[in-house]
Amino acid sequence: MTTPNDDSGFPISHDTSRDRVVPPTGFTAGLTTFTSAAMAFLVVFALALALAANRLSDRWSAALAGGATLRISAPAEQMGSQLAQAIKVLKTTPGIAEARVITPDEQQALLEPWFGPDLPVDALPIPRLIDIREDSRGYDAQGLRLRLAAEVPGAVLDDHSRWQGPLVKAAQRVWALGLFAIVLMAATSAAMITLATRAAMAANAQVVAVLRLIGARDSYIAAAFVRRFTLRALFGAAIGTGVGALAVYLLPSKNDQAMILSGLGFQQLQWLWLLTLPPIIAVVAFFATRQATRRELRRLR
Amino acid sequence: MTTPNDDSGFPISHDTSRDRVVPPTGFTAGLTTFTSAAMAFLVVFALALALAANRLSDRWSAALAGGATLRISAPAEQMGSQLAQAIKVLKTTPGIAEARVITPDEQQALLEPWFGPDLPVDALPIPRLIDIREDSRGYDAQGLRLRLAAEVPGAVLDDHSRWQGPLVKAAQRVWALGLFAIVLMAATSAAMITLATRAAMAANAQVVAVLRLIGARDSYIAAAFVRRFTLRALFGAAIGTGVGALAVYLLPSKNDQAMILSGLGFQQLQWLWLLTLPPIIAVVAFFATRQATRRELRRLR
Amino acid sequence: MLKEHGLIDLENVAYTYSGGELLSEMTLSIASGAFYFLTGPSGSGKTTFLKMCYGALVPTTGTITIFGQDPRKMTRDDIALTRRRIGVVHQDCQFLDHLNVVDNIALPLAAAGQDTLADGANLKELLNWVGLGHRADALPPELSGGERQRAALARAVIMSPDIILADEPTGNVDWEMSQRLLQLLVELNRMGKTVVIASHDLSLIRAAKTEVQARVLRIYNKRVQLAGANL
Amino acid sequence: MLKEHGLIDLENVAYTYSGGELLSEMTLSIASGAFYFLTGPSGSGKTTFLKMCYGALVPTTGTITIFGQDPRKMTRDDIALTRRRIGVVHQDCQFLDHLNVVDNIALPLAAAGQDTLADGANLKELLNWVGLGHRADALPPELSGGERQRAALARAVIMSPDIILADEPTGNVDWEMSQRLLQLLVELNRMGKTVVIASHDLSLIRAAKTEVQARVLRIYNKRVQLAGANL
Ligand SMILES: Nc1ncnc2c1ncn2[C@@H]1O[C@H](COP(=O)(O)OP(=O)(O)OP(=O)(O)O)[C@@H](O)[C@H]1O
Ligand SMILES: Nc1ncnc2c1ncn2[C@@H]1O[C@H](COP(=O)(O)OP(=O)(O)OP(=O)(O)O)[C@@H](O)[C@H]1O
Ligand SMILES: [Mg+2]
Ligand SMILES: [Mg+2]
Repeated sequence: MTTPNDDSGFPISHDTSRDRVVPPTGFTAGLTTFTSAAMAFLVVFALALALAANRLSDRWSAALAGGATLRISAPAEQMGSQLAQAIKVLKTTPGIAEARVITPDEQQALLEPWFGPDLPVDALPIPRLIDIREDSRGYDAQGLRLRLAAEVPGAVLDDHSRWQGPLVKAAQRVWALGLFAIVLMAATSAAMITLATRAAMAANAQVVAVLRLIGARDSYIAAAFVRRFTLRALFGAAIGTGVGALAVYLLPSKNDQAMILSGLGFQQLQWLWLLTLPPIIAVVAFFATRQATRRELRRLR
Repeated sequence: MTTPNDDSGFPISHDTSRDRVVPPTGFTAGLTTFTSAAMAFLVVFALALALAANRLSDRWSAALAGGATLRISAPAEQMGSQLAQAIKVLKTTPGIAEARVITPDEQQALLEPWFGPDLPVDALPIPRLIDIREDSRGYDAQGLRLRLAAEVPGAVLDDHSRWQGPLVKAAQRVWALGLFAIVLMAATSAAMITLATRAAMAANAQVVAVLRLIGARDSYIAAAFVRRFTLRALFGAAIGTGVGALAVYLLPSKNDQAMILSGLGFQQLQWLWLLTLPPIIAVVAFFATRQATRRELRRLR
Repeated sequence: MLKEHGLIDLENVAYTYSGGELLSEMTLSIASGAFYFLTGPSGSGKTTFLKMCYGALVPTTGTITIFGQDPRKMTRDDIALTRRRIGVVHQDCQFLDHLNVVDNIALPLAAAGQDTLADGANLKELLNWVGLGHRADALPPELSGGERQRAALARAVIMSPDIILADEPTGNVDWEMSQRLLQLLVELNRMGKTVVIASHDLSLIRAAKTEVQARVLRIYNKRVQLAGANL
Repeated sequence: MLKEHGLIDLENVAYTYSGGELLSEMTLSIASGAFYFLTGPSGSGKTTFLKMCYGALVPTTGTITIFGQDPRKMTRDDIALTRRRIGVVHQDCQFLDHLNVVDNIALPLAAAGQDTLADGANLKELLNWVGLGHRADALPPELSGGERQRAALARAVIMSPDIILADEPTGNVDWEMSQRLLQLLVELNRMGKTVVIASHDLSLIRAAKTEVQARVLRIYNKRVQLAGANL
């Protein structure tokens, strides 16, 4: 990793002597580094939260997958034909990926919490269920109901998403909030790096004055500051990301029941996303400082 | 609200001429104000998230309240006596607040999704259910099972929390994460305000040198800087809190299905909590700057 | 056009700070190759005059022409390029406090994109001339007042500029050293450089008159006048 | 003890910067009520000597006693209190750039917790003395070099200190003004204040000799010597 005082390796300018004109130390330097680090750290957490929420909403969505149940109540002798008829209807309904009759055994298992294991499902005039999975297009529930009413009189369509949807919505909202927090922090980072640059420029007004006096062009002065600050932001972001990643990794949430919020954390390739953070923050810093430097140079005319 | 350039009203020192020795403007000033504002803004959001999660976990906990169901399968003629016997057992079990036999009508409603509205509950040999609410102490499920096995042979205890618990846990984790984020941001704010102060002190090294030269004591110099920076942090925090509160208020999440995450937002008195944010940040800033100033004064000897 | 006029021409120039008019009706020309002293009481406007000459201030009214160009019509890059032809010694000499004396003196070369090392020999000579050979590695805040002034003079001449504008370059140095610095400027003048020295030190001016054909500009009552032989 | 010795006593004092020994074997005493000039070539250590006198530097070896106290044994608060009895004119005069001239000059009063307004009349008089009456509301960066030096002198004397240490207080002002400033210091000396002026301006020193019984300290070859009547 490039350290902020190390002039090598960052490809903004090959003229490494150039940013020597900006004092290498000082607290505005530390400030930029720290700001980037803190922001990167927080972004890592927001990202972890957002990804966890996204995973959750994905899982729930998949579990429901527009899931629905068709319930058929019919006299025992008609049950077979009605089931077959219903399956036929469902198979020809656009948007339905799969329709499967739930076996008596499965039905027994589903009902067990309510009736205990001894319920004679076969002997009872209880309805049979057909599990429906829709495909990505989704199906027209209203149209299906009308068709069923005509062709399978004993069928009632029960749409799970009616009551499970809010769960997915909630997870999606956490995901959206996470993204919102990330955007917010990126904006905050940019603003802070801008302010830190301007603070540094103001603190280095003498440097600017001296450089102007000896005939340095604005582009020369600006490049020195921009390079220095971009490097600092990159360095800080790398540290913040590293520490954040470590903290997320160490967070004791793995062995928890993974059912609802499967723990903060990144999975496999998601860790690689983190590698993009420092460069992104450095790019933000680059534009923020360039903007700040130009404005400050106009002001310090 | 006190503005950072306004010398009145903040009760750190009555000598208002004192902090005039610190330059009133400059970007380190803006930096402190902005840092406080940004942090207050983020804390408001984290607080909103945490409170929403807390509300959620409260609601779920309450809804479950160690909720459990006792299922009694018995021949129709024994059902009445077994129900009465079970209620008697439950009434004498420590930790159970309420035990209520679910009426056939309710049971019909519960089963409707599975069997449709036409199920003749009364006519079927289906079990009856008793709804159990535990009190704050909680009951000993294992002990209860043993007693029931002895006294009510047809009873099966079904403990909801077994499968609903993780939901509550998830909500609690969001709450904990929110608190963690707040602590993190408070620490970050403190660190940034410290750095901003030190940057300002370094940028104002000449001010310190002049004041030393003319015989100002360290306490005089420090007080000027601390006062100035505390005011700036207070001002920034007030702005950030205000903007954050407005943003939360305007967030379009109210009319949503309130079932899972009842929307970010504060309820009634919780809004008042926000009023404590600016003073808290100002206090943090006060100690951070005092610490920073003392160190910087030692350094600039 | 450059032939007919001087390096820097002022036409009816006036300068007004917020406080009030400081300089007015100045019409004069800094002739190429000449040696000028600029004198006048403290607060009369010597520094202000020099700042106009290197484009740091623009006249409130009237026109100043620097190397044939009007600074009002120049871009900032143009001004930067012009400054490379002007060596300036500021009254409160400013340096980059984190670079050592050599690097500070060589800074104009670096900013112009020229190789510092090629002039290494000259640099050493120059340092010895201003009596800073032994302080080459010191940082500016470690220099004494007079040492700073000498370093500023060295920096002003390193680019071999066409004109040297020095604001009180000997205010903080002893008599002997001031004679030596004067000698350096006189030699540069003999090489064809134009020199303008703002100074209130009449004995320095008198001493210079024995060495070089110096013209004395005097700011008096808001006007700049060419003082006669009598001082 | 204070009776027997001077205001400031040096005993076998040496000072060494990282570069090497600058001053050594200095044993002398600044007598109360006396008027001193401190002279020597640029870079000889005049500023360093004065800095030791007001406790900004402590000797590398030897002992300095300021008002009977050893700065090495003083707390920072003690040093602050001592500074109120010493008026210092820095060579590169430093001000608070955001406060106007009056406020800057009155700053020592504010820092000492004294009421600024009570001395209003004196303040005006003092400003006129140093020729800054018309620049009272200006900010320090708007002052000319000489004006800054005069403002620094005014600030040094406003607390009516026991001793005034002035480092090149006339480096940037014209002859007339330097005579006037000298006059101010001479008058303060007649009121019993001790005055030490570091200057390389021999003509100033000669002029002063006609007004006051001045002693000339000369830094030469790392030592401080009392120069004879011949200068
Ligand atoms: N930025 C400014 N704003 C307002 N007034 C200024 C500004 N700069 C200089 N002045 C005033 O203009 C006058 C001339 O200043 P200048 O620095 O040109 O004088 P000078 O001749 O160089 O004096 P010195 O010999 O003391 O350096 C002074 O009275 C000064 O206070
Ligand atoms: N902080 C420092 N570190 C190292 N060397 C220093 C430091 N301060 C001063 N010096 C050196 O000590 C020597 C004496 O400095 P000093 O400022 O005391 O000289 P001076 O007599 O005041 O000179 P002048 O008349 O030019 O102001 C100089 O050569 C200077 O470079
Ligand atoms: Mg001047
Ligand atoms: Mg000196």
